[in-house]
Amino acid sequence: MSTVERVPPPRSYLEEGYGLRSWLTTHDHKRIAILYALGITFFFFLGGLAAALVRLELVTPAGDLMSAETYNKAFTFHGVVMVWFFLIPSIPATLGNFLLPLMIGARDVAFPRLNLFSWYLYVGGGVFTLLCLLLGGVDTGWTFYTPFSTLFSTSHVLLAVVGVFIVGFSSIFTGLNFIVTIHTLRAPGMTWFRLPLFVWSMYAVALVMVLATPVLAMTLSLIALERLFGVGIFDPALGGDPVLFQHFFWFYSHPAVYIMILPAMGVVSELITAGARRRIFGYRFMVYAIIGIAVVGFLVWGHHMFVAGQSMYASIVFSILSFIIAVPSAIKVFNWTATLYRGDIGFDAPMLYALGFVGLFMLGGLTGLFLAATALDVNLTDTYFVVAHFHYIMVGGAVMAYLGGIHFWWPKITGRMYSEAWARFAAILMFFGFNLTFFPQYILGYEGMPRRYHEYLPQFQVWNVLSSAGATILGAAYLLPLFYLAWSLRHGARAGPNPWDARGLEWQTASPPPPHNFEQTPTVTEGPYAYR
Amino acid sequence: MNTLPQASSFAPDVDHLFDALLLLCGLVVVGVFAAMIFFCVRYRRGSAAERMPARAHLGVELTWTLLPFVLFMGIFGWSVHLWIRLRTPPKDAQPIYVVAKQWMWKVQHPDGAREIDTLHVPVGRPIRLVMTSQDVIHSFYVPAFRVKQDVLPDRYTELWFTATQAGTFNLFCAEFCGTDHSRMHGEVIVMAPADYARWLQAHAGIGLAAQGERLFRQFGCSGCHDPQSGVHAPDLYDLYGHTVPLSDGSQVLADERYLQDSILLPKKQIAAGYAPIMPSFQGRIGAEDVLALVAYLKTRTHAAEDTDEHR
Amino acid sequence: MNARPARPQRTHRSGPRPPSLAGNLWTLAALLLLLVLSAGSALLRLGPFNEVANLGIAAVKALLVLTVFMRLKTDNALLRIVASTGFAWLAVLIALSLADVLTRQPLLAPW
Amino acid sequence: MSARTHPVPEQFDDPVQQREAATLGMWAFLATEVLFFGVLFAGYTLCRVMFPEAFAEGSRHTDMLLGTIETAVLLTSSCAVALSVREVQLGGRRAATAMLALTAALGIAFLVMHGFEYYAEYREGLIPAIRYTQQGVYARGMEIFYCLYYFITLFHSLHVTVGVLLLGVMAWRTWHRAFDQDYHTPLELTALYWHLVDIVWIFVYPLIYLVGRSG
Repeated sequence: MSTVERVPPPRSYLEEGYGLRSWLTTHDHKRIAILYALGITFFFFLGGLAAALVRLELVTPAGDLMSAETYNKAFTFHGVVMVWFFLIPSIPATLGNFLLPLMIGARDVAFPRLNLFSWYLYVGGGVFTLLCLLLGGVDTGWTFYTPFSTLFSTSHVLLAVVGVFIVGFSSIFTGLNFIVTIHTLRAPGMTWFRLPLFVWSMYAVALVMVLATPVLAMTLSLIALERLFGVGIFDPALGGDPVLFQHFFWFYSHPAVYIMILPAMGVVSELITAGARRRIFGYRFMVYAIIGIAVVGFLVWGHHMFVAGQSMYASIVFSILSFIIAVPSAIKVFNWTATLYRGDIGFDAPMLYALGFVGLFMLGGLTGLFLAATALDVNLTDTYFVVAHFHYIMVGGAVMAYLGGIHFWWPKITGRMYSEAWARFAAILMFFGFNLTFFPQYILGYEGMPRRYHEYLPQFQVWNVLSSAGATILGAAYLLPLFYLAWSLRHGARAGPNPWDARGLEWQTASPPPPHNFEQTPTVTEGPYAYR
Repeated sequence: MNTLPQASSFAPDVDHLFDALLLLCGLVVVGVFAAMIFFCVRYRRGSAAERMPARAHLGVELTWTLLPFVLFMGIFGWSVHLWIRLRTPPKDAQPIYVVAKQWMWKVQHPDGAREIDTLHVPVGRPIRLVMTSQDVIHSFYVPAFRVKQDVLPDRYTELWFTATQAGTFNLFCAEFCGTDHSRMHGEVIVMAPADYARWLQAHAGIGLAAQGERLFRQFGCSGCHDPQSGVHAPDLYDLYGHTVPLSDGSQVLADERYLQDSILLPKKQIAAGYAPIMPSFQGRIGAEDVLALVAYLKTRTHAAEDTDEHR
Repeated sequence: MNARPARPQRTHRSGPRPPSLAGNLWTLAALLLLLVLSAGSALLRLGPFNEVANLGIAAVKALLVLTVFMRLKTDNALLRIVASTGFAWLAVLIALSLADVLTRQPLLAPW
Repeated sequence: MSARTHPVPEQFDDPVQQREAATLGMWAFLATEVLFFGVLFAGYTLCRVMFPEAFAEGSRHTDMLLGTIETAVLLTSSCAVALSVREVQLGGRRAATAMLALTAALGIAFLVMHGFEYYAEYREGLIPAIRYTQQGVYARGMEIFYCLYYFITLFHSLHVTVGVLLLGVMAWRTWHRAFDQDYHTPLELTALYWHLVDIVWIFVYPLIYLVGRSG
């Protein structure tokens, strides 16, 4: 990461200091974003490795690669790591941290020290999770359902729970920081309806993080206490209710899905407008949709529990709310499509990622309707249909958007351009690899293959083999950016301040930006996306 | 693409809803993809297409907000209609008792037949499964019937269906329940009513009540509750269906719940004139055994012995 | 360091004006009175109204602390929104999970 | 560092913006605290719906007199900390320090009284998993009540402890002239935190101590 030979007028944030110490004690939101990016990349590939093991095991119906116990630990580890150590912090903690102050014309986030502390919490939580893995892992599934997790599992549930508990605080503090930053540090003229949609999505996400994460943290503490003392409110032997745990867990974990997908929607709005050189279609509706999703997202958690012993009437309420939340999601897809109309569309890598996102998100979102319909959910829940559905949203959606965003802002972050040809190739490969991996799982689920199965009936093998083959391609496609992006750090062409000729405030400063972002605090005079 | 048999009375209805939703979603996907591809080609950078600025239009926005909303509500209504049917067993449904444990399904037919990992049912008769778990949460899932229900510890959940076609269908545990979760599968064997009757006759083990009688001695209940016993404990003969005066002055009808509670939580309701000395059997006695004991106590009445309903 | 403030430097005594001493003390008196009322009403046999009285009094006490001691009455309106959001979300959690528990139909063993 | 020379961190334009950010951040944090405790209260509500009599019975085993005194102590301390902020704003350093010390002392008194309660419950055998000797019909439901009781009160006591430490620091800093009319945000935030601890207890009191007292 040396850009020593260049002598730019302002020193960039990367040149502020080179030693490890200068990084580990930095208060600069941009450096903290890069620290997060390193952690997240590490956990992404670690979680990916677990997924690879799972897919490899599932090539044959018999459980011949590993024992049932190891398999259970592999998918649990995959879930825990991917959800809490990759997906939830991915866009907010890296792109959000880096871009939020830049996009609103601020010098930093409101609480820079708290920001660094959040990163240390993230690392601390990660250490516990790795410790849990090294000592033998945990086999409860990422959902920690009671009473299995409290009274029956003999694996290291406590360590995993502590890891997730700690990382939860990282996300609370990040959210808190974002809310305060957006409220208090906007540049002059940056009114609420001039905020880029990415900033709006960060605001919505921060809201969800701050209001939902404490519920998870407390629920996990209850699990830990129940495991330690053998009594508690989820304990059926006392007449306690394991379904209560599911209520609390999903009160967090359903909104958590929106923590993953809302930032992705924000990123994609930026990418599509820049790629199509057009104003976003229906800006205000997009804003309302973001807020609507964040708020209504809190009211739908019970759709995870239609067959869990929840009352029939409560299920009906949760079902209708789940249908309602599909409306703002639909609005977003239609508006993105309409933004392309009469555009001037270039197909640079970020745009390919964004278009891929829209397609995959739509497939994932629409299959969500099947699961929101109570009568269909009875058959489909806890099968591979659900697995396919949420991977379409979280991997097809969130990861595509994350990578698209990384490519789009790479010149801003590093000051270098990557190889466009490789980047386009990776995006296309990823799209096809993804569909080959997960589309067969819809069919598997419809045919009745339950999830979390180590062994399965021979009739399901064809689709499983296809899925595993797709996973191989997908794995390769995920590894590619690692190489060409790393290569670009040294050998990439230098990027100007605004290589995409984009309109956001972040493009008005140098690439990479100086430590305090702007030479002069900008004054904003018009709305975002001033293309045409 | 449907290779899954439609073996219950719900299956065709669920599939209709599925197909309708699939069609609707398919139309949306095709529409949006077509529009995206069309725009991407026509307005690609450097093409000669017209690019006058297009304004967002409130009417357009409202159309694609309200139209999906109305369609979604339609699907919701349809689904709820079916859902209520799925969740409301008919009064005449035949109950069968299912106990799940790591990692097997234990089935108990009312007349004594017991089986493990298989469930025999007749064609055309509504069956109501009443299920509980001895340890963690399991889920009873028969894809061919389109039914699934979680099975919870210390609580009963129910599930009903009417099988419409003879054959053998897969039964899975759908809720992750520990190491051998994926091996916790079984079969539902649907038989013609006559075959089913023959099967029942061949397998009718000792009835529940008879098991209960054995357990009554095995758990030492008879030590106190026999009339000859030296302990001052209520004689349980002719208890079921009668009112019992309690020590707090109130009265209670000795129904199934009372009997079950008296075994598991003996101090909850103390019969008048007796000391609260009976130990709780909570945790010391399996769910099926409680049922057997209750069934046995129900036979120890004049009425039951007269009509000889029990086995 | 880059360009310092774009806005004119504002100086003022930060924070809302402090409430009067008497206001604080009267609030404390009211809180203690409500506490006595709460304890007293709990000892009366009021049926379901015991619960209503207990929780109602608690809510009034909490509101007093929020508005006077925590100065929501005079401070920024945004803070009132933030404060109520926390409680509103909690209400959602309790209400919707209660919706399940209250409408469950307990099942007995079949025999 | 004297309050007069307190520098504004570089991300802020001026002290007003800094204070706005700090209080907004604190209130957002308090909202998360509400939900932290909220889970326990939600658990309480649902379990109480399932076991109404057992909860009433469990509540009758708590010490209502001590609970009431504890509530009064916390309410008074809340007023004291509010007055200390007021004194700082009016320039009364000595009175402000005294008020803070009083608040911390009341907090400690609360903890001590609660310690006595715990000890009495230990002797009575009311502590699930450690010493629980209750028998009878409601034993199981009461065990759930007491689980919740300990989760809630221990978590609350943890907050009180943190609060007392913070108050001590604030008293020390106030005495050493760290705050004045213009700059006293840390003190204000500590006070907000302490008030929230008080609000939580306001709800704990009827839910734990006052159930089924009339019956």
